[in-house]
This record gives sequence, structure tokens and C-alpha cells, in this order.
Amino acid sequence: MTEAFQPNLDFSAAETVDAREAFVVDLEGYEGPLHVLLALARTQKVDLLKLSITTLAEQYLAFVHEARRRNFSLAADYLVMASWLAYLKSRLLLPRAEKGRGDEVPAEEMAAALAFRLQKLEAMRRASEALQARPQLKRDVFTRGDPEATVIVPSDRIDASLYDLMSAYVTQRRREQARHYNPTQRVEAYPLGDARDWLRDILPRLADWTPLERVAPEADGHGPSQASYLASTLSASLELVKEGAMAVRQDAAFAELWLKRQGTGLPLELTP
Amino acid sequence: MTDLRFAPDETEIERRVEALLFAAAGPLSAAEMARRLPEGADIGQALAGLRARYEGRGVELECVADRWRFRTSPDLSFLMTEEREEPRRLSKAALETLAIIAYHQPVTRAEIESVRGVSISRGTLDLLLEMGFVRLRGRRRSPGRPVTYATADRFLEHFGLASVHDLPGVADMRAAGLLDLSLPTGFEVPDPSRGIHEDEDPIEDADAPEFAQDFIGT
Amino acid sequence: MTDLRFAPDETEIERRVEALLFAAAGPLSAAEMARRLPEGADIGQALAGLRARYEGRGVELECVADRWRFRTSPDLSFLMTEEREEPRRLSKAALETLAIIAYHQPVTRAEIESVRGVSISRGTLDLLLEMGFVRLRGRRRSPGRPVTYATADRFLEHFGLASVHDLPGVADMRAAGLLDLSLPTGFEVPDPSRGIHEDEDPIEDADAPEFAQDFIGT
Repeated sequence: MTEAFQPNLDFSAAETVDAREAFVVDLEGYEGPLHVLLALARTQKVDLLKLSITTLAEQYLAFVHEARRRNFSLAADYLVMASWLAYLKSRLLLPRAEKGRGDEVPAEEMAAALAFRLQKLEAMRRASEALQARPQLKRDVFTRGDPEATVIVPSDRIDASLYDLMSAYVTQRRREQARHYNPTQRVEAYPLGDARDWLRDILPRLADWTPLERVAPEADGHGPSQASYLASTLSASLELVKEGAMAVRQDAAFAELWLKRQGTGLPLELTP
Repeated sequence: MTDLRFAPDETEIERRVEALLFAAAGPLSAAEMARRLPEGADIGQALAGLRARYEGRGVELECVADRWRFRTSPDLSFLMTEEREEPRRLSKAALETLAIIAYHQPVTRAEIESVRGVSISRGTLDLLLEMGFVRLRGRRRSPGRPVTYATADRFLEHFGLASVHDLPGVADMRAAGLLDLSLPTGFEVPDPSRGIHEDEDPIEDADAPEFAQDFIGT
Repeated sequence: MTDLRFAPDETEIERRVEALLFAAAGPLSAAEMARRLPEGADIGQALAGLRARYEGRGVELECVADRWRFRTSPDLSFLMTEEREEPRRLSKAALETLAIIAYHQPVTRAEIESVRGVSISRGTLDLLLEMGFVRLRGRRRSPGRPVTYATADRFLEHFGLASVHDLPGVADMRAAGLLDLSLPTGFEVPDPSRGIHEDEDPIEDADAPEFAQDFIGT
């Protein structure tokens, strides 16, 4: 139908989905500008140290240009590399200034440094291939499948790394946080002094035996819990009992507690 | 490296039988080996060859119930039984305890337990002490004067640290991917290089011979 | 049957070393074997004898991470279909990171990133750490005291290397200056706010000798 079919640009988000890196795109298997440069450099088929940096710069700029033409959003570091290479190329092409300005590294040195970086990356690529090619345990070579029943355990080695230590620590701290981290847990107690005042206030009305629950203030969901209101009220009432202002009664263990004022303790005229 | 050559010779068959028996998780029958060898391979001959080859060595070829296996020579069994040494693998509990001591030192047993959320079994601390990873450091000047623990030289040696200052910190944990952004605020790792605490007394009991070293290091 | 005879001869020592290595659950160091052999036993000679004896057989003697083990010959890997474990596949990025750590150790995260020209994505380093191929080694004595990474024994065991000096091509790379981490000046993309001559922090000298020490441990 339409010829504007997207060319086979085989890209995918880089291996992980970290928010910070989500927009790093893996361009046809390249991980970053340096990897692209290395691939381009290989096409020159020369010793990486004899590389023509100007040619490389042109190739890279063309690559970036092409990617943008296809409306492909390049990660910023590709563009930074592009502008740096454009700058380097222009300096390389300029007639060599006599001595240059003191604060600038000669362009040739910068080019050599780039070639060195590429050579180094290339060496590491080869190294990782060489490692992969080695006989690997449980892939190519195998140790004894059935060690003796009385196994000899290498004993002068302790199997714990700093990483293990760190993860053990973090795991526990997480568990600890999970145990302790509870923003609603703040316990607020009903102060005993308040309970005493409250009791003295309502004491005149306690002419008859009244259950503790009805005497204690009611929790409103914000302040102290109902349990705390009950506990403090009970404690305060016991103080009043001691003073002779009040009587407390319980018919059986765990049964309801009843409170009543002690007639003699208070002047009657206070009763409304 | 595929098995393309035709009719591997006797030596090659013997090599293959040797490798198969060595790597197998249990004794193998001739039929089981034949399945992995070129057709027509003379397994009987290979086994006879191997048997002769290992005769009198430290390892011998043995046939039990029509299955074959290598085993160490019976006369050397004393070598094996002798060393039933405690495997020096740190249990999870030991590693976790060690981690807390490392990061929170000097730390009391109760403090370790409060981070772990479970009580420490006696054996765990003893093992760490015995291994030389942990030492008694002092006594906290608080009710009960509990003993405090700290890491010992062997710990630093084992983990290749010059001093406790070099323990990886929060940033490193994050860099190693252990911590993510969702961690509750206020997660802090104490700086293990905090100096000697004023709220601590040296251990004066004779039960701590390591004590003399304590203040020599950092 | 106990070890009562005096001065077992060379053949006997070789037999015993053979049996020990054969029965062991993992690679054994010379010191570990010495503990189970009569005093003065020449383990080096026994190992050399065994190595020659098993040369070209289906099972061979190998030195990994300064320890010894028997293993099947690599050219017979095709036989081991049943024993083979599907290895955890390392991404290209992870392998390259592993190579950089192996060849440049001890190396900081920033240095790894500077070699690759991209930041290490989450999951790469922690995977290597978790697999036990890589370990945190210490801290660089430079501003910020960054953590350094190095390979762990399991790395050497997995790839069958006696030590990091046996990494493929390491000597040539070092001779060519390719393992130098202090890049020639001037590669950094110009940043007007910063003098281009600003050198990298010097890398702790005597990097290489420290490799060896790491494995000595008590």
C-alpha cells in the first residue's frame, strides 16, 4: 500500500527498564555512540590507530543524520558525540595554528585519544568473545557428577562475599522497616490527669451504678483509642475510690465494672 | 566440536567412557553408555581397558549390580573420613548477623535482635566469634551493661577491606542494584567508622583475651 | 586402615592426591591437600605427575583460581547432554562489563563506564555480583573513595582459569598499554566549565600485585 513502510530498524529499548534509562535506545544492537563508532571504524579496515578520524567523523555524522531523517529520536549522548566529532573534524582540517592556544589540546592528540578508546573497547569486545570461547564449566567441561559420600569440603575458604554481606544487610533492614514502618501506629494515651478531671466533672451525675463504658469519654477516631480512655478512666476512678468519693463494683472476674459516686464525699449543692 | 568422525578408535571410546562415568551423577549401565556412544562401540573393551588403567591407583573402576562407576580406592578411605571438618559456609542467619555487626558496630545482642526481628541462637554468635570475624568489644554503659560486638581483623581480611571505613555504603548498595527508589525514607546505614563510644567501657573480664588488640586498630 | 606407614613414596602420594581431588566437592588448594597428607609430601610433584598422566584422557587435571580439580576434557562436551546445565545467558553488555572488570581489576564503576562510553544499566553489575563472578574489592584511594570491583573465584572456576594472569591475551594487551585506565588526555568531550587538562585521579599504584594477595587469604 504505502511505500513509506518503515525500514527494518531493529531497535529495542536497552536491556532494562529503568526510568532513568528508558529512553536510551539500542540502535541496531549498538549500545552507545562509542559502539557505533567502533562499528564504523571497522569498515575502514585499518589498524585502529591509523584510523582516519575525519572519515570516521563524517561517517558518524551521516549515521546521525540518517537516524534523524527517519525521525528516530536519538539519545542525547549520540548528539553530544556528533557535535564533538564535528568540532574535532573542523579542527583537524584547519591549518595547524602555530603552537595553538595554550589551553587547547592539539586536535591530533584528541584524535589519537579517540583512536585509543576505540582500540580499547575493541580489545574488550575481543576479550569477551575469547572468554565465551573458553571451555565453560557445566557447558563444556564437567566436574565429577557424584562426589564421594564423605565429601571433602574445601575448608580454608569461606563462602561469603561483600556483596552477600551487603544484600544480607539490606534484606534485613527492609524487613525491619516493614515491621516498624506504620504511620498510624502512633499511640496516644488518655492522660490520667484529664481522666481525673473528667470524672470529677461527671461525678455528681453518677448517683446510680453506671458501667465504666458509659462513664469513660468516647473515642472519636483521632485522639486516644477507646481502650486508652477506658484504662485511664478506670485508673482515675480507683484514685477517687481511695479518696472516698466513689465506689467501684464488679460482680465477677472479667465482668462489667460499675461506678457510683459515694454520697458523702461531695457537697450536695453541686448537683445541678 | 561434534561427533563427526567415523569409527572412533578404541582409545577414543575409552576416553569417552571415562568422561561419561566421571561426570555421571550415579553408576551407569553399559546400555546407558552405549546410547551416548557411536554405534558398534565396544564398551566392554573400553571398561576392561579403564579397569586395568586405574588398577592400583587412587581411583578405581567398580561394577555394582551391572552398573559402573569410579570411586576412590578403599584403602584410602581414611583420607576421606578424616576430614569431616565443619563446612565453612556461613548460614543465612550467620551472614545476616555478621552484616548487622559490621554496619552497626559496636552493637549489643539486643540491638542485633531488634534489627533482625528474631532472637539470635547461641551458636550463631559463637560461630562468628570462633571464626574470628567478630570480637567482643566492650560493655555498653546502660542497665545490665551488655557486651558489645564489633568486627575483628579476620573479617576485614576476608572481605578485603583495609578498614571498616571501606564497607560499602548506601550509595554503593544503590549502585549495586540492591536499593531502589521505593525504599522508605529515613533508611540510613550507620557509618561504621564512628569513633569509640563514650557510652562504652572496655571489657575487664578475663573472658576477653582479644581485648588488648581492640584499641590498637582504628 | 590408618596412616601409619612412614614416608609414603611418590607413587603413594600421587595416589592420595588423586583420590582427594577425585572425592572433593570442589577444587582443592595445595594447602588443603597437604593437611591430609604426611608431612613433607611433595604435592607439586604429585600434581605434575597426575597432570601428565591424565593428559589427553577423557578426564583432565586443571588448576582454577589456584586450586586443583579434575574435569572432563572440553572436546567431549558433546557427550554430556544429560549433565549440561542451561547456563544463565549473559547479555553482550554484561559480558563486556565482565571482561572490563576482569582485565582492569580493580576497577570502579565510572571507569567501566568510561571504557564502554555508556552508563552501566541497572541489572548488569548486580547480575554479575549475584552470580558470584564479580565481587566488591575495596575502595579506591581517590576523592569520593569509589568502590572497586574485581573478579571472584567463581569466575576463574567457571572459565577454567588458574589466575587472572591467565586471561586470554592479557599479557599482549598490557604490553600494548591497552589495560591502562588513565586515558590519554583530551578525549573527554569538551566541557567549557572544565579545563581539559584536568587529569584523572591517579590510580592506586601497585594494582597488579594486589591480585595475588587477594587469593592468599588465611
